[in-house]
Parts: sequence; C-alpha cells; structure tokens
Amino acid sequence: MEKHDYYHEHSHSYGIYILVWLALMALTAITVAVAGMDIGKFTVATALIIASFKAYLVLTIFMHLRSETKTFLIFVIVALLFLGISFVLLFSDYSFQ
Amino acid sequence: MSTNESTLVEHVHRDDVGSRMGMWLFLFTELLLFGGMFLLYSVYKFQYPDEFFLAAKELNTIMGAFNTAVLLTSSLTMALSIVAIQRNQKVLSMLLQMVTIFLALFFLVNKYFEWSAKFSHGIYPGSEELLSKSSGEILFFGLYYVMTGLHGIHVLVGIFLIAVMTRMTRMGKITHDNYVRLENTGLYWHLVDIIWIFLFPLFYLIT
Amino acid sequence: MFDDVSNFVNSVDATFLFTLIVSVFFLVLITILMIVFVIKYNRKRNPKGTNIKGNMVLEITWIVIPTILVLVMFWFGWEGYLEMVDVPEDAIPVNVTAKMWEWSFEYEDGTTTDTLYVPVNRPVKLILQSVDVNHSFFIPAFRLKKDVFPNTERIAWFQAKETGEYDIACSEYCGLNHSYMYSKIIVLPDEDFNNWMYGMSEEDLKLLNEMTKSDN
Amino acid sequence: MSTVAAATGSNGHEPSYLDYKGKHSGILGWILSTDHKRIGILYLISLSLFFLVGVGFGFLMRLELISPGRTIMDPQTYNSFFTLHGVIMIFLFVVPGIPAVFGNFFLPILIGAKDVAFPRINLLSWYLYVFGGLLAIVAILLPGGPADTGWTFYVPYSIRTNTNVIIALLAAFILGFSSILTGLNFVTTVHRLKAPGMSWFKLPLSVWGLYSTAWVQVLATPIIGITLLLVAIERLLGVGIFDPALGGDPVLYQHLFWIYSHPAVYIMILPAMGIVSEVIPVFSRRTIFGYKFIAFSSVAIALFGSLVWAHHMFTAGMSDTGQFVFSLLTMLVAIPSAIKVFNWVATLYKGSIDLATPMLYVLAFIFLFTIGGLTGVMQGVLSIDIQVHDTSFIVAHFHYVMFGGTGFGFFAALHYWFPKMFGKMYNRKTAKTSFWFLFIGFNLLYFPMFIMGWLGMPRRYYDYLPEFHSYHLISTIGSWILIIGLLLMVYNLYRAIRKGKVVTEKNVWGGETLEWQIDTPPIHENFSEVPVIENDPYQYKMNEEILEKEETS
Repeated sequence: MEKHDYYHEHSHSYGIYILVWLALMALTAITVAVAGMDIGKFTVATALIIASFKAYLVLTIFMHLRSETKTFLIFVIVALLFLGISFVLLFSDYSFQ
Repeated sequence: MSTNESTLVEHVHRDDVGSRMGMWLFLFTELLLFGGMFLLYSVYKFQYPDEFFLAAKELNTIMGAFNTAVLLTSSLTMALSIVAIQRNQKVLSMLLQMVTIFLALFFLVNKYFEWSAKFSHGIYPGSEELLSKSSGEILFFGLYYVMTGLHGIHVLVGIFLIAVMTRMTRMGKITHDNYVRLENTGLYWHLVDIIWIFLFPLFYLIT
Repeated sequence: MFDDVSNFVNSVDATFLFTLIVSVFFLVLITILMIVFVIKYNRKRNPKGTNIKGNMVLEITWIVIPTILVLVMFWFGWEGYLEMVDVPEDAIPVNVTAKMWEWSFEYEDGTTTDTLYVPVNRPVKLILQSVDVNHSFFIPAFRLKKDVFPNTERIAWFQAKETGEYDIACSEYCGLNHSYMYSKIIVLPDEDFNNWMYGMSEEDLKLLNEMTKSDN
Repeated sequence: MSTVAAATGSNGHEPSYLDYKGKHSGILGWILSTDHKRIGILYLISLSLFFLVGVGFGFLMRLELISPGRTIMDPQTYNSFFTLHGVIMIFLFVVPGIPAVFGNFFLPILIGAKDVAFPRINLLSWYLYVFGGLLAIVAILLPGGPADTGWTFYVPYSIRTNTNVIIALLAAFILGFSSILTGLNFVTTVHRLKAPGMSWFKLPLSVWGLYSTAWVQVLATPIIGITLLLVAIERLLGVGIFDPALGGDPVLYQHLFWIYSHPAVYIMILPAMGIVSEVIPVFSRRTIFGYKFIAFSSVAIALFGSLVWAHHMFTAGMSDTGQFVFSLLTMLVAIPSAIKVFNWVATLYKGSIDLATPMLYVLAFIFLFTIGGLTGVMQGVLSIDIQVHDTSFIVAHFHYVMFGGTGFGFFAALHYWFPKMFGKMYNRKTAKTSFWFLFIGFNLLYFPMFIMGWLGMPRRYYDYLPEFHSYHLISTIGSWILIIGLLLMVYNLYRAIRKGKVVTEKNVWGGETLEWQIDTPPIHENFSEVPVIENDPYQYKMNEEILEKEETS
C-alpha cells in the first residue's frame, strides 16, 4: 500500500451523489405510483425489483462499493448469497406444503 | 486476492482498508439480523396473503413515502459530508452531518406519530382490538411493530454515532486525511437506509 | 430389533442395517490403518519420515466412492420415507390429541380412550394435534414418529402386523412430566377390535383393559 | 526453517508477554490488556471454569439417571439442569472454545502478525462473553429458577413456561454478539495482517479452519440472535410472532433456530479439525497429505453446512420437497469431512510417529469423530431419522462430534501449545494416564446411548422404562471414569503452571509453523522482526535432505 493513497481512493464529486439522490427519489415516486395501480400479483414483485435497484444504487455509490477492492465485492456477494439461499431452502419447504 | 492485502501493517500503523473491512463485516451481521425477520415476513406473507393485504391498508402510504424521502435525503447529506471532509471543508462537513441528524430525528418524529395513531385505534401488541382480528393480521402488525421498532432503534444509534462524529470533526480528530471513522458511520447510516428501502414497500405498498 | 410388527419395520431396519455395515466397514478400516501406521512407522522403528504431498488418484477415489455410497443411502431413506407419507384411503381414522402430559384417542364414532386400540393388518390413520405445546408421537416398535403441534394437524399412519401391546412415548420435550407421557397401543385381532368398537359396553372395555394389563 | 529463523530470532532481552509491563500492572494488566495472547489466556481461564460448571450439571444428570425413578432430584430440577448443561456447553464452551482461546493466542502468530486487526474489540468480546456467561448462570439464584426449555428454546413451550427464559435468551444473544466480534476480527486479521510472503496456500491449516469458522460466525449468528430476541419480545410484550395461539408457526421458529444452529455445529468442529491438521504432521514429522484438499474442504464444510439445517426437523412434517432437498444436501456435507479424515490417515503413512499426548488426543479425535460423523450420516437418511430423532441416539451422536471431536481437539491443542503458552511443561506420563481415563470413560458414557436410542429411549427424559436400566447404569459409570480423567488433566496442567519444568526451547515438538520459531513464551510483540515467509507450513525439508544423502552415499 502506498503511503498516501488511502485518503483519495474514493473522492467522488458532489454532483454524482445528488444525481443518485434524484434517481432514488424518482424511484420512490414510481414505486408508490405503481402500487396504486391494480396489477394483481405483480405488485410485490415490482416493488421488490424497484427496492433492489435502489439498494444497488446506495451500495455502489453512497457506500463506495464501486471504488473498493474486489475483495469487498466478493464479501457482499457471499453475504447476499447466504441470505438468498436461506430464502430458497426455506421455501423448498413452505411452497410445497 | 491482491498483493497489497498481504502487506504487513504495523500495529501502530493505521489501516483504513482494514477498518472498513471490519465495518462491512459488521454490516453483514446487521443485514442478516434483519434478514431473519424478512424470512419470517416472507413465510407469513405466503401463508396469509389476503390478511396481509387487508392489514397493510391500515398503514398510511403517504406518511411512509414521505419518511422514505426523508431517510434517502439524510443518506445524501451523510455522503456529502464525507466529500466535504475529503476536500477539507470542515465546517460544511459538520453542517451536513447536523442536517443528517436533523432529518433522522424528523424521521423518528414521523414514526412516533404513525405509531401513536395506530395505538389510538387500539392496534398495539396484546390489545383486544388486535386480538379480535384474524391470525394473519395479528402477525402482520406483530412484524410491523418489531421490524420498524428495531429499525427505529438503529436510527437512534445512528443519530448518536453521527453526533459523536460531529464532535470529533469539531475537535479536529476527523480530518481530510483521517476520516475513516466518519466513513464507517456513513456506511452504517446507509445500511439503515437500505433496510428501510425494503421495509417501506413490504409494509406500505402491498395493498 | 427386527421384530416385524408393523409395516415400516422391514424397510427401516434394512436401511439401518445397510448404513450400519457401511459405517462399521469405514470405521474399522480407518482404525486399523491408524493402528498399523502408528506401530509400523513409530519413531523408534522409523526415525525419519517420507514426504508425500498427495495423490490425485487416491483423492478422487475417496471422494467418488463415499459420494456414491451416501447417495445410495439417501435413496433408500427417501423410498422408506415415501411409504410413511402415502396414507391408504381405507385407513381407519383416529384423532390423537396430545396435552401435557397425556394422550387421548378419539375414534370415528366419538369413542374416546387413553389407550390406542387398533385392529391387526388394517391401516390406521392418525390425525395428530396438540392443545398446548409441541409433542411428538412415537411408537418405537413401529418405527413411527411424528411431531404434534398446536393449531395444526399432522398425519401419520401405520399397519400393525402382529397383535400385542406396545409403548407410545412423547419424544419432543414438553415440560415437567415429559418422561411420563407414555401410553400404550394395543393391537387386537380384527374380530376383537370390531367387538370392542361396535359392541362393547364400558364395563367390557374395562375388563379388556385389565386383561391386557395382566398379560404383562 | 532456517529462512525464517534468521528473521524472527529475538535479542534475548525482551520480556515474555507474561512478564511484560504495560500501562497497568497486576490483575489490571490482564483484564485491560489488548494483547491477543493475554486475552487468549483470559478466555482459557473463564472458559475452563464454565466448562467445569457444565460438567458438574452433566455429572448430576447422569447420577439421577443411574436408576429408574427419582434418585437425587425432582423433574423440574432435572429439566433445568439439562437446559443449563446445554446452554453452558454450547454457548460458553464448544462454540467459543478453540477460536477464542487458541485462535486468539495463535492466529496472529501463525500468520506472522503482531496482534489481531481490532485488539480493543477483541477485549470487548471477552467482556461480553463473561457477562453473557454469568447471565446464563445467575438465573439459578432467582425466583422462578433457571430456564427449563432445553437449549433449543422451542416455542410455544418457551413462551408458556414460568421459568426465567428471558434471561437465558438474553445471555445467548450476548454470547452470540461476542462470537460475531471474534469472527469479524479474525476475517479482517487474515485478510489484512498476513506477513510478507504469507500467501493463502502457505497458511497453516488451522488458520483455514479458523477463517472458515469466522465467516460462519459472522453470517449465521445474527439469525439466531434475532430469533431469540423475538421470543423474548413475544414473552415480554405479547407481540404475535411465533405463538400458535396468535397464528404463529412453531415450525418456522425451528427453521430460523436451525438456520444458525446447524452452521454453528460447524463453527464448533472446524477449528478442531484445524488443530488435527496442525498436530498430525508435527508428530509424524512429515508433510501433510493433500494440503489443498484439506484447506478447501474447510471452506466446503462451511458452505454446505449452511444448507442443511432442516435435517433437525424431519419429523416436524415439512413438505416432501423439503425433506428430499435437506436429506440430499445432508448426505453431501459428509463428503468434505470424509476427505479430511482420509487425508489425515494418509499423513500417518510413512511418517515418523511420536505418540505424545497431543497426538494421542488427535488420533482419538479421528476415531471418535468418525463414529460421530457416520452416525450423523445415518440420521441424514430419512427413514432412519424418523426412528432415532429425539432419542438418545442423537445425544450420543452429537456428544461424539462435539465432545469426542471438538472437546478432544481442544485438549489436543491445549497439550500441544501448552509449553509455548506458559513456558512450562506438564508431566507427560500423567497426561497420558488422564487421556486413557477420558477415552475409556467417554466411550462407556456415550456408546450405550446409541443402542438405547435405536431401541426407543427418547431424550430429555427424567425417568425411563426398566428395560433401559443396564444401559443407563453403564453410561453413568462411564461418566465417573471420564470425570476422573478430566480432573486429573486439570490438576496436571495447573500443577505444571505452578511448578512445572521450565521450557525455554523455542521448538519443543519440532513443528515448522511460525509459533515454533519465536521465543517461549512469546514476547509481547510476538516477533522482534517482521518474518518473511518463503516456505510451505509443513515442509519437513530434512526428510528430503536425508533421503538425498542416502541416495548419494
């Protein structure tokens, strides 16, 4: 590790954060609007897809995951995979009852 | 793994990457803590789809959406405060941190009104009104109180942490070349935000 | 151990025997190898070791063979399990209620007993439910076990092959007298069962109870 | 390892970590120390005390079961005792055991670091451990008595009973938190603090074990944390979550409980497997057989181990698909464990074996763990599990794995690293005697439970049918022999610390990992110079040199 590179590693400009914030607000508006429409069983799915996209923006930009080393990315994937598998296996029981 | 990871870091030496790594690992535990409750939610939602639908109607979507916006904005100010400190704009950074705290408090005040509105309708754990409802609705409100309550506690902890950071910034302990603690606090704050991003549609938007 | 008293016994015991033989084989193999190596390559006898870093063929062998074996075991277990959930349609239904710390059995006609009477060679379907906490309905001799929950029904079935008297135990911890939550299952010849079910007075029932008890 | 020795030799003037004078002295120098070695010792002491308390409860339970009917206690006491025994042994001994004591002491040394990544968090986790431990025990003195739910806290019983369940739940929650902190500390330490040249495949195998464990600790513990917290909240506030009276699903509780608690089984066993991989090459004086297979099987166990939790619930009435999936995955998790066992045995081949005490414990580990593992496979087979589930067969199985495995692994580590930790040597003869008592007592104590279980003796029973009497009698006698062995071992080690032969030799056993290249006992900073690693951990070059000499002569 170079002696000084640690405090410039993720300098973003103010602009990108404000852009992301605008996107997040827009997505919130969309998700509320979509929920108002009657699309039956897709309501929850749409809401979750939008939420995931919002979470993705927060993770990569606000939480600087984009500019961290690959190790961090692998860590996050491992954690999410663990949670994801728990869901899949749990429903291997419940969805067939 | 990249080579610079295996570099020996002296005991007294700072290791910002290491600190952030520890913080991320801690965040995973937070994620899975809520993950456990999301597991519960998903199974009960699956077992009682109609009751959940019915119960969710009781919640105020506008209020929830408004609170989401508040929390998202607080995430923005938190992120900006880090940029400010990176650019050595100490006062601006402190100001942004204080705005974050203000927004977080605002979120909690809203939450308080929401909860007390529910309470005044007689919907609270163990109340007769709630117990007279169907199983699915009891479970929905059980999860609602527990999950938003635990999230609220996390917001409180976040407020405390950010306040400590503001003080440290003022005292010059957080500077433009040493701000990993502020960064870690930011990471925590964003995670609290992410959890709300999922709580919001699952409780308010499934109608 | 191999008393063939109910329909699941043969398949469960055969699977058990198979896994037991495989297990004993590996245990003996590993133990003998360890003992032989410890004696043969003792430091006194063999003062210097030889470095062997590994052997791909060996590694693959001891990954593939156990994998095949456990898959075979899995399959036997799965087949055996399927029998247990495949309830015949003509099975005699009995409602089983568990509460701290006793069992009660209710037959189609409303008769309620605290001992389970069943006819031999006819399938019996148990509809299990608890009124308080979790219990588990266990007839060791029949290789039958099913957890019992409050507010949810669980189904189990069996077909007794021999008349006689067997223990029913509770195998899910349920508090103070968990270990005393025993009952009996009494397998009667078809005729006797019909007599009991359709033509017996309370007194006859008591008599029968005493008779079966004194058999012990 | 000559290459490292040059870099790590001490100047001979620095005091050992035991004599090191920091900011504080006396007892404060220990309980406020952030030195990973001192924290390791703190853990060793507190853990041993809790362990002996747990053994005490186990002993009394066995005594009660020596004959049918009431022997020395009433059922309520018995039910609390098996709960306390389980909570103490699981959360205070087996789960923290090897990572907290030997991981803390040796992980940084093994990778050539001066401390863990977060020394203060490390100390905090010890305080949480002690606090949680005392909380678990304190309920004995409170009105209502200690929890009587079993360590699994199954609802709805845990919501209904009048005993102090909430205290036990909070204790488990706090202990989980302590475990998480240790886990994240170790992951970061392994990633950030490896010495120059210490690449992933030069890591000693115990580090692989601890690293995989640490991940499971971080990822799985929070789920049990929240589950237990929810039970406490439900008891306290009557929120509807698991209680079937409010529509909740008790089976869902079991799912959530085992999502952690099954991986926890691997938290318990993986570090012990690491110890075995460490000890065998040293006492066989040859390189380990199949390094990469052993290393990757640790990761595979951690991974697969997280996918099999519902095999604790085959009688609970899951869907057929659920039964199929979980049984199949359970069978597959046996494979990486089998790989390890075969590689260990192969490492004995053509070695130069010294049957010192650590090696005896390790060989016993392999034997007992094989029994535990194979009976585990049996329980993974659906139709067999229906018969043996919740019987003493299970009790025997997990004691073979947890005690015969992890416990014996812990004792192996203790005898292996004892001279390095304290600079003293125990009496080797007494150590071997105590080993044989433990080994024989262990098998007498637990093997009869397999037979009883198959014949239908349910677990958690205060009383039993007369036909099981002889098995219970043998088992209780076994417990006495086991305890004699334990006490002898504790006495032997305690005596060694007091007046054992002083050891200053760096490398007592002829090991090639880093801890044997530094002072005995280690200095405060571990290494006086930063070590540079060039060799694999179990090189045993001398074997090849001797071989070459023979060939040329």
